[in-house]
Amino acid sequence: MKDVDKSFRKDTETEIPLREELQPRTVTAPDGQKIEIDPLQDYFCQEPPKVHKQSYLKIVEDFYNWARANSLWILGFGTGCGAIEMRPLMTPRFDAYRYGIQWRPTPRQANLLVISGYLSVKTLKRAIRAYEQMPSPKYVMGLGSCTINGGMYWDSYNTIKKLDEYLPVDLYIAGCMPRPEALLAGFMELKKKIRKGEGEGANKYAENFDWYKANQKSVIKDWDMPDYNW
Amino acid sequence: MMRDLYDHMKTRYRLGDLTEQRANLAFVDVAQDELRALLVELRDVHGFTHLVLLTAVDWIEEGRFQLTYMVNNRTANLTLGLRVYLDRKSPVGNTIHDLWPTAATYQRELREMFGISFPGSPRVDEEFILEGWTDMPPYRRDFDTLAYSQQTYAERGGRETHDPRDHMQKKLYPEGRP
Amino acid sequence: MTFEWIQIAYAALTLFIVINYGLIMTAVVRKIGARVGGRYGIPVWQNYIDLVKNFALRSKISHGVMFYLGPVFRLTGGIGLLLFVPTIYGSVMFQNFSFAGDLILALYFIFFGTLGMALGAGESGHPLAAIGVSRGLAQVTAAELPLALAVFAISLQYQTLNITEIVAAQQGSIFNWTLFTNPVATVAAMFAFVGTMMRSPFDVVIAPQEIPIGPPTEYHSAYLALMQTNRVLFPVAKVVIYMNLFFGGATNWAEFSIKVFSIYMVSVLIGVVHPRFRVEQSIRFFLKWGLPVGVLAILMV
Amino acid sequence: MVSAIYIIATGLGAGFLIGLLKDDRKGDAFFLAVAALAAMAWISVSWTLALTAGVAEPQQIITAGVQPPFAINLRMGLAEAGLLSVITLTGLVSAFYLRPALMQLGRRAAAVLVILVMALSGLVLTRDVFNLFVFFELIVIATGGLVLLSNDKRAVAAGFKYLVVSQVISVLLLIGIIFTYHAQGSLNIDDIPAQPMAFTGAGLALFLVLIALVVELKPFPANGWALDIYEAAHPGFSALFSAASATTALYAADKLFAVAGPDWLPLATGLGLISFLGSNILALAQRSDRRLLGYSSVGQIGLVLVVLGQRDILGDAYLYVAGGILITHAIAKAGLFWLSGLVTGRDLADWAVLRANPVLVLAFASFVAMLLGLPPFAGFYAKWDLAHTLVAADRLPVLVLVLIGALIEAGYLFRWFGMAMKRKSAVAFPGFALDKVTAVIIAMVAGWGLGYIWGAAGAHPNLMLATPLAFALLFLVLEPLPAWAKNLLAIAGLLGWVALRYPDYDPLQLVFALVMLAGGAVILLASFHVRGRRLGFYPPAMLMYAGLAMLIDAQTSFQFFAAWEILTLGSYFLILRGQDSEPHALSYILFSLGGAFAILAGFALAAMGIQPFALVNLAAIAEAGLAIAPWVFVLLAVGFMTKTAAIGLHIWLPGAHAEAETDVSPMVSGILLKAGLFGLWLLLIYMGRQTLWGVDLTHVLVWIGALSAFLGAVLAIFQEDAKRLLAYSSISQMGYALFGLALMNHLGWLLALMFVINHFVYKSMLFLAVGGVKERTHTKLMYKMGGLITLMPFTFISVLVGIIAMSGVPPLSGFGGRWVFYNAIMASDLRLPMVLIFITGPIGFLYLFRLIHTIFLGQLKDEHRKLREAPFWIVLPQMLFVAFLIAFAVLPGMMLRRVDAYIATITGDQALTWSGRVITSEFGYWNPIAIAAVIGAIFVLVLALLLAINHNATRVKQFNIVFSAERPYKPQTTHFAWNFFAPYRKALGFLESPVVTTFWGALTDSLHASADFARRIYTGNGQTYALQVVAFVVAVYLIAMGGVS
Repeated sequence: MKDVDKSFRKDTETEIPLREELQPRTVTAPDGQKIEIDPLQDYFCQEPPKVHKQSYLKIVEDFYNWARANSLWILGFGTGCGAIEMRPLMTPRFDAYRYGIQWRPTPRQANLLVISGYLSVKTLKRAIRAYEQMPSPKYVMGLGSCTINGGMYWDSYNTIKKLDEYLPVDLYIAGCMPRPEALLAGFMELKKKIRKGEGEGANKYAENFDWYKANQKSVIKDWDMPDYNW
Repeated sequence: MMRDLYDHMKTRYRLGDLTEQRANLAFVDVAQDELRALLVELRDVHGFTHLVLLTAVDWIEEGRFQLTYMVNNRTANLTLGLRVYLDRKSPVGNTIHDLWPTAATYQRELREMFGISFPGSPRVDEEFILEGWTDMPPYRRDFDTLAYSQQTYAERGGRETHDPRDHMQKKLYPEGRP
Repeated sequence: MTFEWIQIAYAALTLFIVINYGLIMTAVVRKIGARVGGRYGIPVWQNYIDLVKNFALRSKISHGVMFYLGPVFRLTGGIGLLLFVPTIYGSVMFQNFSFAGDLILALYFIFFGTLGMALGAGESGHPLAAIGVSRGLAQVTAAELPLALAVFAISLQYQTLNITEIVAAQQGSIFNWTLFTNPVATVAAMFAFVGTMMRSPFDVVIAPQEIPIGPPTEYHSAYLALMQTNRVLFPVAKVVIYMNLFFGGATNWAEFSIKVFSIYMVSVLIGVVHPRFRVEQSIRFFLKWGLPVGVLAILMV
Repeated sequence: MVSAIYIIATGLGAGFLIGLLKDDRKGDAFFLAVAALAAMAWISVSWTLALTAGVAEPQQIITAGVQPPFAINLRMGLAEAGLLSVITLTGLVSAFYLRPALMQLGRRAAAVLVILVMALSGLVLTRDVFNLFVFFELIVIATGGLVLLSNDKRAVAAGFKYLVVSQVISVLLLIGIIFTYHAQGSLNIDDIPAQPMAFTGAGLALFLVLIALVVELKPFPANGWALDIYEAAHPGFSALFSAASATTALYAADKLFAVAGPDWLPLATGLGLISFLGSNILALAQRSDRRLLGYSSVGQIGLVLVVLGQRDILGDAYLYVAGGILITHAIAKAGLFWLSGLVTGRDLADWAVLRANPVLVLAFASFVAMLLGLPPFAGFYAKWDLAHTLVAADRLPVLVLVLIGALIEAGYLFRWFGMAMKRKSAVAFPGFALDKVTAVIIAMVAGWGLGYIWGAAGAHPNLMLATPLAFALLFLVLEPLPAWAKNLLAIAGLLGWVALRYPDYDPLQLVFALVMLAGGAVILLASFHVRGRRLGFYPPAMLMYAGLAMLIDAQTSFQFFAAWEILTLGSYFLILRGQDSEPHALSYILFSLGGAFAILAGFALAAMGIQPFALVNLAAIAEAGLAIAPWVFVLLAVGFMTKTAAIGLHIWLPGAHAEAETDVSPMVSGILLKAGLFGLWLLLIYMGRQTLWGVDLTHVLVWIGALSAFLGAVLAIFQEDAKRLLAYSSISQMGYALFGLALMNHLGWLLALMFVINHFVYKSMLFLAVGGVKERTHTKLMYKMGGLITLMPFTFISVLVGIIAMSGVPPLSGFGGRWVFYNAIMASDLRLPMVLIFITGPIGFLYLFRLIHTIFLGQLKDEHRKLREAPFWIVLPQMLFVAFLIAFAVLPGMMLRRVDAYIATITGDQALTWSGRVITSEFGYWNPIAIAAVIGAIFVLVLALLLAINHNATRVKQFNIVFSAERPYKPQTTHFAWNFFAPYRKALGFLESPVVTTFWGALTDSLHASADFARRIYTGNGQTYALQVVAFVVAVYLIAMGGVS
């Protein structure tokens, strides 16, 4: 791999101003009084994520984990070209439903975020938002070499190369692209992990929240959302 | 046919030489100040009603950008590329969004990716694909995308690159080519 | 028709049986659908797992009081609907709380859950939830119309609004069922049935992938679990009403399960072979086809 | 007693004396004139008083010491005395009013004024035809002189035209007199024998005399010259011209018609009707105040001419009726002309300056009401008697035409009043001259006094002595008090009245009394939130409540109708107070008056001349199976349905309710609409089923009710304005009530009654809630709000409870209504209208959800972030209503049971059984407590389960929503509210097309168009006017005589 090119220095000086709709402003109430609006404070919950303890009884937690493992609801969010590999999973040939895997249209009802390929910075922002809006416990699967080390986008100016820097990845499935069988194998692996109580990505994210945020903000320059998207 | 058109136009416009790629595809250099008049005439008189694309090439060595306006005559199946050169130091193009509304989108893209400005084009200064981009426009050739990537994105160690040809050769003939 | 405390226990038993029945039945229906499509399909106990999973989620959010109460309204609506109607004809145990009111109570109580759900979805602040509610309400106005007419027709036919008496009048032979004594009213009611079961072609309300899932877009964890419970309970409760009114009721749980399943499958069968209507199309459909049948029904009594 | 001859003598003497004065002694001239007028007035008034009290006898005054016909004789009777009082007093007040003008014009003007009044008096007094002519000429000359004396150039032209036309009339009159003398050999009126209207010499003579006098009354269309005078002359003089001259001329005509015999009366009737209708239609198109007043005068005189034409049937009541209309008109018109002198601009909207002075506003309102014959003024009694007499004598067409004319008159007068109240004044506030204001106030007081006298003199109870009305009028005096004090008194008055009357009511009346009066008191609690004095709110509000109280108490048709008119008038002024409510208040009053006239006609038809007519006698008519019974039914039903805003007659309601003030909307919606229901209720109880052309009219009502319910609901779901939504919903709800009533069975009536109670409660509550929101957000447009639930929790609760109750979802009280409803229609044999009603239920749910969603749920807007809960006094009544609704839901028996039993006494069956907590009908059963308990228990259990699991949920904020992985941009674009039911509009939007509005609009437009067309005959040219008069006379002659011979 080529060494860092010393002759080119990226611009680290310029700051992106806050987007107009998020800038504090003053509006006039119907009765004439002036109201200060700070959109980020007023519109969004600012609470950081919590680390959720497990149940006091191990047997209860094991039962829960069994249920979680057998009821994986995927967020229907195709981030890259790998999304095309998920469609066959619904067909008679692969039929992922028999493993308790279903697709949900909203992050609130999903537990598993499949990052299906390369993530441009712009998509990363949406992926973070979607991930944070999912209720915990939640799991992330990285699909394909792009999420592992950048793959064929290793030298792209706007594609991240190492997903676990930004989101707590439970499982990678290698390949470019991995076939549906590989995905099924990955789901099986993930189920095992969850049943063993190792699917604690959400807690990991909450524990290392600052680190994740720093990484995210280092690539997403126009951070136009609260630190945690409830 | 294309030649006839060229000869006809040549009498009134300062055109460069005609580069004929195929019988129905040709390129010609155009002076920037005559571009608009030429496009209007091509569209309204000669039937080139469709703007196929508007794109740019960074001729860094020559210190200029080349804008290519590709227009198409559907009935005659002719495509003509008009090349306009802009100074690379202060690249300002003429907006043609009023001739073809789609041009506005092309111009927005060029503004973002090459830093070529098109005064008067709608929403041209708003971000197009990139969000919060502060660096040099990334399609310029002096923008080093690898260096930028290395300076910006975390990497995972242990990555190897193989030239497919060498790799397969090694794999198939470990002892060297028979 | 007087209240005794033991009825609470009996009602709880009814509820327990019906919820389990509903959980399994809906899974079986999905499984049948999968088999028809050549798939293996979900396990029949999948609904239980999903329910446990949703109750076991750790982080929850709330958009406000009405958001919180929405699923409560919804499930109360489902349970209430079930319990205000006698489940098994001739059984003292499974008369539930039908002493509180007659058919009219059941018909109007259907809206209780709808209203609560709509309010909860409204407070979530999600525009797509509001669009879903708007679609749902708009569609249900037209869809419920044939039912109202059919109910009116058969209560005129039997000269009563008392569900037990209506069922009693249908006993004896299969040809005493309203289905045979008043087929027009039954057809009219089935229009409404198909229209309100949230299945194709009348499922534009929750149209996934378009307005994600409509009203419940923001719901998750235990909220969603309550709504899932209602989702298996409510259709059964509704089918029970149709069964009692048009299909001779049920005298035991075996008959109950067969009839409920069969009636439920009507909407499923229609659903799998039809594409989705837009709201204005379904309104026009009900006014053009459902309404005349309903009018015919009340004119023929 | 001073002899009446001295009136004339004084006038003449003063006239000469003034003439003798020097030119520069203007003050003395004025003083002399005033003194003379005062003396004349004193004589007239003393005669009037004496004759009324019975201490004096009517007097025949013989001049020249010889018996007639060789001498001129005068007569002083009650009629003469009354008219003379009006004339002389108007003259006196006008003299003061004209003081600046008179001072400027000099002694001649003063002399002419005195002479004019003298001549007018003479015309009233004289019993001699030629003498009549002499006085008439004197009047013409004096009038011409007074008009010409003005500085206004147009006045000069107008005076000239007047003289030209007057000469034509004089010639006609003179020829007539000559012929008469030739035929009779006597000029004494009393010697002229009754003449058949025939083509004979005597007939022609009489015709000429009569027609000359009629033309002098400026009948439409031969009256262009008179209008120019009204428009151009000094208002003080116009007042005299309108009030005194017209009155006198009319009396002169009356004298001759009296002797001409009954044959001639149809002539008067016909000409009067044409005049009344024609000039009222023309007045519609007027933009100039004085010209409008002129047309109105002509119209009113036409009306009296109609009355004159009925003297054969009016008999003893003739004086009462004609006098009532005539004198009221004289006072009101004089007052209005005097008012017009206070207003500098001549456009109708310029009267907005009057708003600077509340007393003048009151005066204006009083004059308008007087002109239209609204209670408690004298014209009301007169119109009532007139209507009854007309119907009794089978002259229904005359009544219909009179009522149509009156409605048109109401149209322009109330439009004018509305402009004065709501428009911005284009002219600067001039400041009011005290003497002019005094003149106006004198006229107003006289009008009120006359109303009292007429009330006392007639056969009917005196309205001004009715306690509720007196109580309402008390608030006129109390206006200077602060609002809270008046409010306290108002509430105490309402509650006190209910407490006082409570023992005498039957359950039905009790329910209505509780809803209208006690309920009104609860709504008035909301009025405590208004600071200051709140001028002009309490008198109309209390007027409305007074009308309602009297309505409930009414035993006779007169009491009922009077109450009806009073509440209509009060509510009109109340509605007019709202912002942007001018056109809506106008359409409200027009529809209401139209309805009221239908009721009047209905009652008159029912009474058949028998007075007083007890309401219970309606039942006798129905039982007797008279042919008129269905017509009575139709007229009354239409009248009542204008108040309940049944579809077709509903277009006034949305605007009127939506634009009214916060605490007025619930009054007019929750309470006022019930007046119509009350009327319908009485109608159906008394008259039962009626059949017209083989159609059962109650079935028609059922259909109208169903259509109203359906269309009202459909229109409601498309509204963006919250109050309009509620207003359309009222149409729908009233449709339900009408439907229930018209089912004509026990349960149907019970249903209607539940609607009366429920609709009052939840509609008042919702209107107050929405009003409270509007107080804070300053908008009624729902899409501009959103997310207010946390900021206005109490308001939210009341809306929530309101919509649950209204949509009929158990366990709240609305369900009871629906249950009774189903049972009611099962008991009925009507099937098809149910279809409409069935579809209406869920549609109602649609607009209600929209109301709560778009205001309280969804996204909070930036400018509303610091909103506070609605004012305490607006929230308080809502909370009372909430408590009531919940209590009523659980214990519906507390009121219904008694009413149920009462209805059973009417229908004679027992539809419901009340055993313990269960209510059983023939078909089903219902146990409200069990329902509430079961639902409550399940709800609590489920909630407990959810709380156990989700008690630790993180409370997030408004933008924490999943937004397809995006972030909302701003609340406005994230709140789904505008055009909320777009799919519905696509499917059923055609129902929204404004067919009814277009129909009424076209009707109004065609009236206006005909007015514009007719106006072309008034060219402003003197010759044309003279020709018109001649043509008019010839035409009348040909038509009248040609028809006979």
